[in-house]
Amino acid sequence: MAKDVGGFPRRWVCSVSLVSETSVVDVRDAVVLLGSFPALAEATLTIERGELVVVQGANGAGKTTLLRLCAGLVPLARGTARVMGHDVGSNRAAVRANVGFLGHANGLYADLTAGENLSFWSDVVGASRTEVAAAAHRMGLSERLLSTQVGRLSAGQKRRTALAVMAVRRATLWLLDEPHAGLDAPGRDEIDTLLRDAVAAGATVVVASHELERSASLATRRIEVVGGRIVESGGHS
Amino acid sequence: MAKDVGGFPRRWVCSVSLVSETSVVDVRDAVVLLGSFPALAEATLTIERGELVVVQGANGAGKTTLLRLCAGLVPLARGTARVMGHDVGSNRAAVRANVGFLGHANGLYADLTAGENLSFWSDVVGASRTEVAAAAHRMGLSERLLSTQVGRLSAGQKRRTALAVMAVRRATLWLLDEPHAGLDAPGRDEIDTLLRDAVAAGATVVVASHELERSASLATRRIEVVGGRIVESGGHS
Amino acid sequence: MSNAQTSVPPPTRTATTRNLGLIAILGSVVLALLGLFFTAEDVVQGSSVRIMYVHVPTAWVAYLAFVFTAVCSAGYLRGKKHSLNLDRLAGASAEVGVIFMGLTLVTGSLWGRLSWGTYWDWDPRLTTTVFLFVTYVGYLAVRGLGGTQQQRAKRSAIVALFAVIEIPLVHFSVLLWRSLHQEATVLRPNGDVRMDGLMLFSLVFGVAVFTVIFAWLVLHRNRVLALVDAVEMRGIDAALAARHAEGVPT
Amino acid sequence: MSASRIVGVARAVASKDLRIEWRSRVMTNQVLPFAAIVMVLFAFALDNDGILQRVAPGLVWMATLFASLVVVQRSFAVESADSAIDALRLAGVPSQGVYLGKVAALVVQLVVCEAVLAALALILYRVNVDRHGAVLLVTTCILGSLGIAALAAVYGGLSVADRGRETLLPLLLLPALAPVLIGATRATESAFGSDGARAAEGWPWVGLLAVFGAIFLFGGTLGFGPLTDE
Amino acid sequence: MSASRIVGVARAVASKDLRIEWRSRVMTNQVLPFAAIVMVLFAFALDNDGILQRVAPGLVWMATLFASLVVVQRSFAVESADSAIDALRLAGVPSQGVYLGKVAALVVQLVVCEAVLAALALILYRVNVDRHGAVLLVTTCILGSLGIAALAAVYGGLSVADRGRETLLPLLLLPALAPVLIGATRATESAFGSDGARAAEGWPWVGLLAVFGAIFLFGGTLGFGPLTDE
Ligand code: HEM
Ligand SMILES: Nc1ncnc2c1ncn2[C@@H]1O[C@H](COP(=O)(O)OP(=O)(O)OP(=O)(O)O)[C@@H](O)[C@H]1O
Ligand SMILES: Nc1ncnc2c1ncn2[C@@H]1O[C@H](COP(=O)(O)OP(=O)(O)OP(=O)(O)O)[C@@H](O)[C@H]1O
Ligand SMILES: [Mg+2]
Ligand SMILES: [Mg+2]
Repeated sequence: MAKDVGGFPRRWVCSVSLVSETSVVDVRDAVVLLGSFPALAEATLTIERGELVVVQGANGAGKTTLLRLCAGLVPLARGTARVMGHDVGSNRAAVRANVGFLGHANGLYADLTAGENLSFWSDVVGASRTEVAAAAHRMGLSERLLSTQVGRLSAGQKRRTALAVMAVRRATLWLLDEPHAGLDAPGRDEIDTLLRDAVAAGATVVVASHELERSASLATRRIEVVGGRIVESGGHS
Repeated sequence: MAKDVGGFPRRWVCSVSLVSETSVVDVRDAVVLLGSFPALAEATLTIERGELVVVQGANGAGKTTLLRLCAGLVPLARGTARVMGHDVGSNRAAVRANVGFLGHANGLYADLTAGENLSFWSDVVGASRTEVAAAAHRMGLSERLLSTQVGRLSAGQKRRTALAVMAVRRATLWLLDEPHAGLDAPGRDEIDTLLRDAVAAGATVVVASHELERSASLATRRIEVVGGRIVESGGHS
Repeated sequence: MSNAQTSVPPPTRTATTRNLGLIAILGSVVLALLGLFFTAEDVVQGSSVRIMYVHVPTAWVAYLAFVFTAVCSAGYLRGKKHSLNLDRLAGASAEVGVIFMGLTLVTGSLWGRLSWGTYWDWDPRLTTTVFLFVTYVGYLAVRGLGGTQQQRAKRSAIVALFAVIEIPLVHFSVLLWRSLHQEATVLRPNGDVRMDGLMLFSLVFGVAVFTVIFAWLVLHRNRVLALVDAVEMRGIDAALAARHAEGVPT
Repeated sequence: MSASRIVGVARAVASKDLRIEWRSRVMTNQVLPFAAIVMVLFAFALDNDGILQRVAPGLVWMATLFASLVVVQRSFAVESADSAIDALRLAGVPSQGVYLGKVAALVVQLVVCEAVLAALALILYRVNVDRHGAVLLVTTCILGSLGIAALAAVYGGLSVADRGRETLLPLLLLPALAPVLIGATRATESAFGSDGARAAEGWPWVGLLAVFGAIFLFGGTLGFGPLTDE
Repeated sequence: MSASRIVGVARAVASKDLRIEWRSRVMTNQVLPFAAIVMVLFAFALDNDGILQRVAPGLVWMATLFASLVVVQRSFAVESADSAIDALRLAGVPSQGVYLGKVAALVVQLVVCEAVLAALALILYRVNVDRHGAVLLVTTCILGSLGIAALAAVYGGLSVADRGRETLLPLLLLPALAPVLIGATRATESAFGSDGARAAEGWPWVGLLAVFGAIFLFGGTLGFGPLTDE
């Protein structure tokens, strides 16, 4: 039977090992056009398995676009991008199946309750009820909140629900866009723990964040996006 | 001619002085129901003119609801609430005319460019072109961004536009819900300056925030919302 | 502010309401006797004309109810203290009005089946009736939107004022509809029904009886609505306690 | 609130709404094609006898009603999408200005829609309109749109205030608009000469439309503020 | 991707969509009242001669088309509102599952809508349907809905991918659905016995609907993934 590592099911670790020979993210001279604007302009970046990379940069620098590229959500105009060994241009399905992504938006259905949202997403990714309950508990979603429509929750409660959905997903590469925004102090700490646990279980995590102090303690590596390029890349801490 | 105080037109100061005898915010045992849920449960709070109050509290504690109450956006189920001397229950129009509010949402039209949004709102509140240009410059909105549709801007750029709209407004009471969320480090500093300037010009500022370190340095007073009540109210720093 | 207005309402077990109820019951019995036994059959329509003693009064009393709703709503809006009781009266009256209008539709259809051989015909007045019915269903939906009681009152009062101006507008425009063009298609014998004295009396009596029933229903419904509001206010106390407990660390 | 301020706000709101419509093309890409296809399909279905000319006015106004539902919903969805409605409420602007601006933008869009539909009807259904009829038609379109827009904006404002409430709009709006629809259809029939009606017969209906428009606009100007002010 | 996984995803998506519809009542409160009022007003406008019975089938399907536009737009608006579509794309689920789930939910909603409309037509327009006609009617409704839903879901998916693209939907969908609409109307005419048509005459049209449904469903299953996958 699968034994858990740091609270995470063993199978995550297994699926990671299949592609462990190559870098998890390998982006070279990538150009991504939004409309006609090059949100990423020849960005180059490599991320190895087990890293917890924090992406920083000014507003509009291209952090979100970088994450979306890694998730296979935006098309590549030039350059190459390989994620977990799969080409993002040609084999998106394979990339997406192993990526967990939380953007600025929460990706929840406002008309459904938090509980219904959680169980829909867990049905879709095939997670069990116990995993769902554990994730909800971990993100501090009480019974009352789980039975409240998401559209009525407070900003932070929505974010917590989205993070619970994210945790239910068995991703090997976690991409999070400002996960701390809107969360209260205990929530922020909880996320940091969640991410560290994921890394400990063999996942790779990329977090875009504007909170420099917090991310400094979290990251194993920090990179900065400036004008669509990754210009400065700090070494492992 | 009106002389400016700390970069803000003198008329703000004048309009404040008309109601200076009373507290700017005077909320007593206020109950606000959202659906049948008491988001504010007998909250009591007084804020004097010139204060810069930071509101803290767990997710769902009722911070947003408190701000919306002060803005006259949610009805009072019980208790009393006076803002700038006007009863929030009976004289909302008077309250609203002097309040600037920035919620979790930005209140922008996604189909219009940032510039069009700014000039619409300035037309509506009757601000001049120069004020608009100054606010846009202050929030770092370049010509390119001003002519980009808001729906295409990055999260932080949207927030900057919303803050520029806010700055254009001649409010005597500023209510901001997590203004720092989504902004990069220089943007955060810029907001802090903006708010301090507003206070220096005679306005009163209430900010809900989860960033404890940052708000500690910003606030003249900090209060905490717990379970719909204001339970702990630190003295002036 | 609104606390005082939602304290437990006065009981309906007063002499007036009890007498009203008695009159309503007795009146109904008399009306049934008049309608079913004492009045004559119609020359053309036979016994089916007896539906008239329910059909016409319900229609007229429904109009009355809607007008009453509007009057109460205007009173609510004009009044300084924004009496929730007026708002509840308006709501109760509209509810009863919708029921009566529904009865008009049902009895009319049944009557139509007997006299025209069909349940429905595209007569202007029938269409008017449907529009009015839907309008006040919409009004009741607005009442159910939620929010505080004062919010509900204000919103629905304004909608009621819009709705009531629709009564003459809908009524006359639809009547004009045919009169400008062909008029022969109107099947219904409007003024053509020859009424003998007793029939006329029964009709007027029916209207009176249904008006009393209306008043009686509105009084009771008003009290029930007041109780519902009061219960809602009590529910707040429990909710407040639960909310306060949230702050206590577990 | 001074009248000039109200006009200023109304102008800002109307031009903003029209600019958004211009950008998003909901009307041109969404409403008109549907309306057009309905007219074409009817033309196919009821070709042979004179039915078409008889149905044409009704179709034009039915399509306008549909358009008004879509457009008004969109007009207020735009306000609620990113909570701009809160900002509007807080701008300290007279609600009359917002209301009149919304109505003006709606009227413009509806008149455009009707112009296209009427032209379609003329072509597809081979309707002939003389000069008198044309004047009648234009007047009808403007007054009809005004009546629809004046009421739609009020109820649109009511339905925007809260999530999930927008589904109330048709329930409130449709029965109330029925008389406008009937009046406008009748006037258009006269203008089209359907069923042998003459243009002169249409003017009483136009008068009715004017009355509707005036009443709704007056009521709306008074009622919009309190209704949207939550 | 295994077939059982596809079915599982389809079921999850369909039940989610239906639950959202149940909560928000867009269909019941928004589409049906409009369709109903259209039918009532038509009845009112075209009362005297036999036109009504002739137009009834066309009206039913026109209203269904309208409903399908609203419903499919809503079905994908729900996905794009808070970027749930991104999450769906990233869930590593087979796009066929998502597509079939969407189609299933659409079919259910459309069939409900048609049932109501047909019932209305029967009552309001005094149409008589015999047993054979009833069977024909039910088959037509199901197959017609299937055809509409299968195509609407593809284009809906395409239109959701980017802001502002949703207005493209009617433009794409309406011409493509015209044949379905005509087939369904003809079959319904036979079922209603409009214009002296007999029920037996309707079955060839039903065959046509079946062919359309099959083609669209097949094409959609293959094409939905690539089309929505940005
Ligand atoms: C569904 C079918 C019907 C509906 C919805 C309906 C509705 C109404 C309404 C609303 C009124 C009050 C009108 C007013 O005073 O403004 C009324 C009155 C009346 N109805 Fe009906 N009706 C229906 C069928 C019939 C039938 C079948 C008959 C007789 C053959 C009938 C006979 C009358 C008479 C005699 C009056 C009172 C006289 C008057 O018109 O002022 N109705 N009906
Ligand atoms: N269609 C477009 N036309 C012009 N510019 C665009 C378009 N779409 C996106 N952009 C620009 O592309 C950039 C997108 O950057 P991205 O969203 O990745 O920034 P980010 O680093 O995540 O910023 P933030 O910190 O604000 O979230 C922004 O500068 C935005 O203005
Ligand atoms: N219709 C409703 N039914 C039940 N609960 C509701 C409803 N609407 C709001 N709530 C609850 O009311 C509270 C709203 O709090 P509010 O939005 O003021 O929180 P907040 O302090 O701003 O939180 P955050 O830090 O997450 O922004 C939340 O707990 C929310 O779950
Ligand atoms: Mg970003
Ligand atoms: Mg909040």
